[in-house]
Amino acid sequence: MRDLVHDGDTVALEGFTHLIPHAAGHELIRQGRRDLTLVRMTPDLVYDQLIGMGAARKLVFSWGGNPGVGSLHRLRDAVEHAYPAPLELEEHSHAGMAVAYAAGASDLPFGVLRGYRDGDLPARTRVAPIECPFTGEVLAAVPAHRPDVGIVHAQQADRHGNVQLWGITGVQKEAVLASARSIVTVEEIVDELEPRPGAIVLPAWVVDAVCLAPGGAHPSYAHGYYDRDNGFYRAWDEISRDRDRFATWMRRHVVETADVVEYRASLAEAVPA
Amino acid sequence: MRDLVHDGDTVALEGFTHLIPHAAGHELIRQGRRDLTLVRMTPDLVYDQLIGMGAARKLVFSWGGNPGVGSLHRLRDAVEHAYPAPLELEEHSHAGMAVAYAAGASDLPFGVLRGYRDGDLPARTRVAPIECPFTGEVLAAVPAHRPDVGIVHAQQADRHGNVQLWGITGVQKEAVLASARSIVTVEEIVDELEPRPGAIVLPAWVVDAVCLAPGGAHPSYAHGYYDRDNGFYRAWDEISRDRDRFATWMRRHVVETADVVEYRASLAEAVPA
Amino acid sequence: MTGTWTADEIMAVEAARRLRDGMVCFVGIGLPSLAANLARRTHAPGCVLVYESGTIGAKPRRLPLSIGDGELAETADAVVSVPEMFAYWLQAGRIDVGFLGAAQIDRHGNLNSTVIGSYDSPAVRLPGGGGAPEIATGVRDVFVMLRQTPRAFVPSLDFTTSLGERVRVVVTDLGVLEPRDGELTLIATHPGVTADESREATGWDLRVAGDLRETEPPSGAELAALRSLREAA
Amino acid sequence: MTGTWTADEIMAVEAARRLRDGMVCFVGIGLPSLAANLARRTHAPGCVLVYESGTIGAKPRRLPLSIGDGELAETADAVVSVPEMFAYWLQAGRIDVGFLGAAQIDRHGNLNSTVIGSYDSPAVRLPGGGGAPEIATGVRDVFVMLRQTPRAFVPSLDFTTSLGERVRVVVTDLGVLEPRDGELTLIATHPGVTADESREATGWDLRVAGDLRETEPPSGAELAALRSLREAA
Repeated sequence: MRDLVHDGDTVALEGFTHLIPHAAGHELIRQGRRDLTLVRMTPDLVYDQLIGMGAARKLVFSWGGNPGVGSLHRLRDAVEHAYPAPLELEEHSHAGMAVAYAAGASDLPFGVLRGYRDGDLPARTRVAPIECPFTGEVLAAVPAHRPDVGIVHAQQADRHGNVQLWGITGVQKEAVLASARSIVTVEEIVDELEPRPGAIVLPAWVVDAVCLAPGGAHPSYAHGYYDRDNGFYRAWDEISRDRDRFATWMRRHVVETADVVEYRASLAEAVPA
Repeated sequence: MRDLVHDGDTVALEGFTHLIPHAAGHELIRQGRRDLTLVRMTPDLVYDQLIGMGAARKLVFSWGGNPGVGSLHRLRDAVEHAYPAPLELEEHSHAGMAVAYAAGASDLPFGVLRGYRDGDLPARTRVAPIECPFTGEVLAAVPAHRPDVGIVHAQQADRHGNVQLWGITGVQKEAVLASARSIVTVEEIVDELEPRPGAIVLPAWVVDAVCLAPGGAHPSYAHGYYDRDNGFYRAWDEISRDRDRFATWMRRHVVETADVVEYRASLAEAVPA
Repeated sequence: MTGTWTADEIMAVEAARRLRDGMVCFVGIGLPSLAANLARRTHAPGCVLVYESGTIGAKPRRLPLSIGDGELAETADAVVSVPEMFAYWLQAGRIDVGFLGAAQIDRHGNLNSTVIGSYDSPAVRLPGGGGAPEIATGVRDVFVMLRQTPRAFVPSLDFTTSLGERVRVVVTDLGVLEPRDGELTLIATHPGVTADESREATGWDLRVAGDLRETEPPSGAELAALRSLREAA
Repeated sequence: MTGTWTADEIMAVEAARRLRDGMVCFVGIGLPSLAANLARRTHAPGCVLVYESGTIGAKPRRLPLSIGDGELAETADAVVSVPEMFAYWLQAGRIDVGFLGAAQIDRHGNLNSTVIGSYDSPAVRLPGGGGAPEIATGVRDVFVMLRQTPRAFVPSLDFTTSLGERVRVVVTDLGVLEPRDGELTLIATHPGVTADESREATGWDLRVAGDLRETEPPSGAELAALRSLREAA
């Protein structure tokens, strides 16, 4: 990961509610990455942490809350008070983000949707009217997402580096294929991938690095491996609300842990305290 | 099917090399449909038969051969000699057809691809240049396919009418979703669909009719049910080469059979003869 | 068990009653999910639940806690990618009803879920539009669920995130509003709530329908189904 | 077994030799599929076969008879829809080599697979472009496999179906042509074939490379692998 992600890069960590690549986000924090442009439909806790640690210069997103709980306080602090640093926003709708990723995966410079109509969002995002040459209907064009690095978490890779993920697969295939480089963290490495209903497979030759990171989606979930840690999402509201408490938590559980195994162990220790 | 397909309709029978809806094509012939606009990436034997029987006014397609064998003689006879009737052509590339179906499934009036560049095809098809509003790159816009009726063959439906097909699934989902009405013929009706790797599922509420037609893809194949009848594809070259022999064959095996069961039985009888 | 219920409960019941069997609903988490699942367990068992995470025809046995709950994928008729969900299903007009919430609503049903204050220097940065802008224009009917306060029901939005043109009903903790002649109008109050209380909770001069009625109280069956759903979660 | 081989065999062998381990190849049925599968069984076991039917990384145990053979789906790393294949995989530039055939080729490698004669009133209606137009401009290198006759190697195409700008090699039954200074040039003849024979089989005044060489005869191992592939089919 150190070789593939550089300061200043545009990075997309995807996983729509499921398989959120938290372990990869933590590793970016441990490596002290700076000035990142972070792309993600739903920033979730993973970007709240990166933003709160000052790793981001810009956020490209469509819904920035703590699902089912409320605000992302570090994101809000950055936007409302420029703390710890100003954060530029490029804001989309989900539909616009999805089309932009699909255009990137297709190596098209733009994608088309019927959306961004009126309202105040079009003036605040990158969108342009485009006319159908056959019917004259005016639709919205959005520029393709082409991140420098796409990062996703998957259940399995095989020894050749082919990757399989299943359950809710969101926009992960598009995020990987739209990016110049890609990294996949996985729950386990198996001898052979057994085809699964609803799975997507990313062949080894479109993935630059596969890293073993069991539990690497926590507090998100990995279908067939472990459930979403709903308690952690609720607890994050309190942890992240206060700047110092956030900093202390991040130091103890992320900065001062070496990897996902130590991170998980540090959380287990913290619970009884 | 009699209620859903009318003379003059635009009809798409899809199935890319696999699950070609032959039984449905035969039923259109038995019902004496006329003036159809037939849409299909690879016309294959199913459209050779419809064209040879005079059911079609126009063909929208991208590759019109007998795969691995050679020509579609009834298609050629219609184009080269207007027999049994003139056939208007709207010719695309595979990529253009795929984008047009996807645009139709998305209810967009057009789709965009990097294609149809130079050469003589752009002058012969429905394509228009479209400029990226962000980069200035000129790409190709193709009008969406919006057939009146989309027809596919699938392995299974459940008792609620939910449909599952697996193996090579081609452009079938798009063909159904792009069409105003849809018909699915299936190998079998089961109590419950068991999720399969690589399957697509069409919920009952996007399908207008499900018809049981075991063997309904013959001479194409149904993954998990029966193999492609390669011998039939080779034999078709001879059967279809001659107008009278074709007419005799169609009468015996299609017009004078009531359904797919009788069709299959008539073929079995013919083999020893 | 009748006679006493929470604001959430009557909102969920009133929204659920508007769903018909066989309707296809684009459902967000929280109250909309509660309402839609309640409808499936009472009068509309064939109501089709679509979540933006890609699950079509989900039949959750317990109330999901996120729109990407594994339970949704396991019980769905189909799970599709997010790009496919927005293009082939929402944009293509296959969804009958979409539920939306927001921080602010105006008299035309336009919604703000983006910022309180100015966009560049907001007092409160809200989560943003998510699926709402295209849900608001892509489904046939928009149902809004929102607690009624003068801070939420405002004369002028700080930011227009989604358009109100397809809003057919706004179910609040105080009553039910529907558009009449292009303006949201109070058409029902919940039991025990007066029209004046509803007007006081609204930041604009709220129109009241001449045929104002009282919401039918949640039935015992409705409340029982609702509570068993929440307990299972 | 060396010393005698068919035109198809030497064409498949010569094409296969140009594939390197790990290359991603867009393969059509017939000779291209034979060549690519031969490469996988000889010097390039890691060659990735992509068929336009949607199968990525197919490892067929017998030679498929159609591009949609069930064997391809069963042995593939991934099976994707046809729209995805053309958008995310071909158009996105993920394919190294694409094989094309045609009815006619000109000196610039432009191909005709649409009609002989005029489009509106053709002498022979050919199958049409299929995937070829976008393969020709979407892959890095186009390999053409085509029997060399004056009817096929023409000064002027009746119809330009696909562009020749990325054609890197044309393997025929008589020899091998590569573009030199923008024109296809004979760079090798197969054993027993003279440059004059190749020129006579060409409808334009064929350039012959100064360093014209003779194709290395198919080895025993190549022929054995090729024949066992065909026998298994």
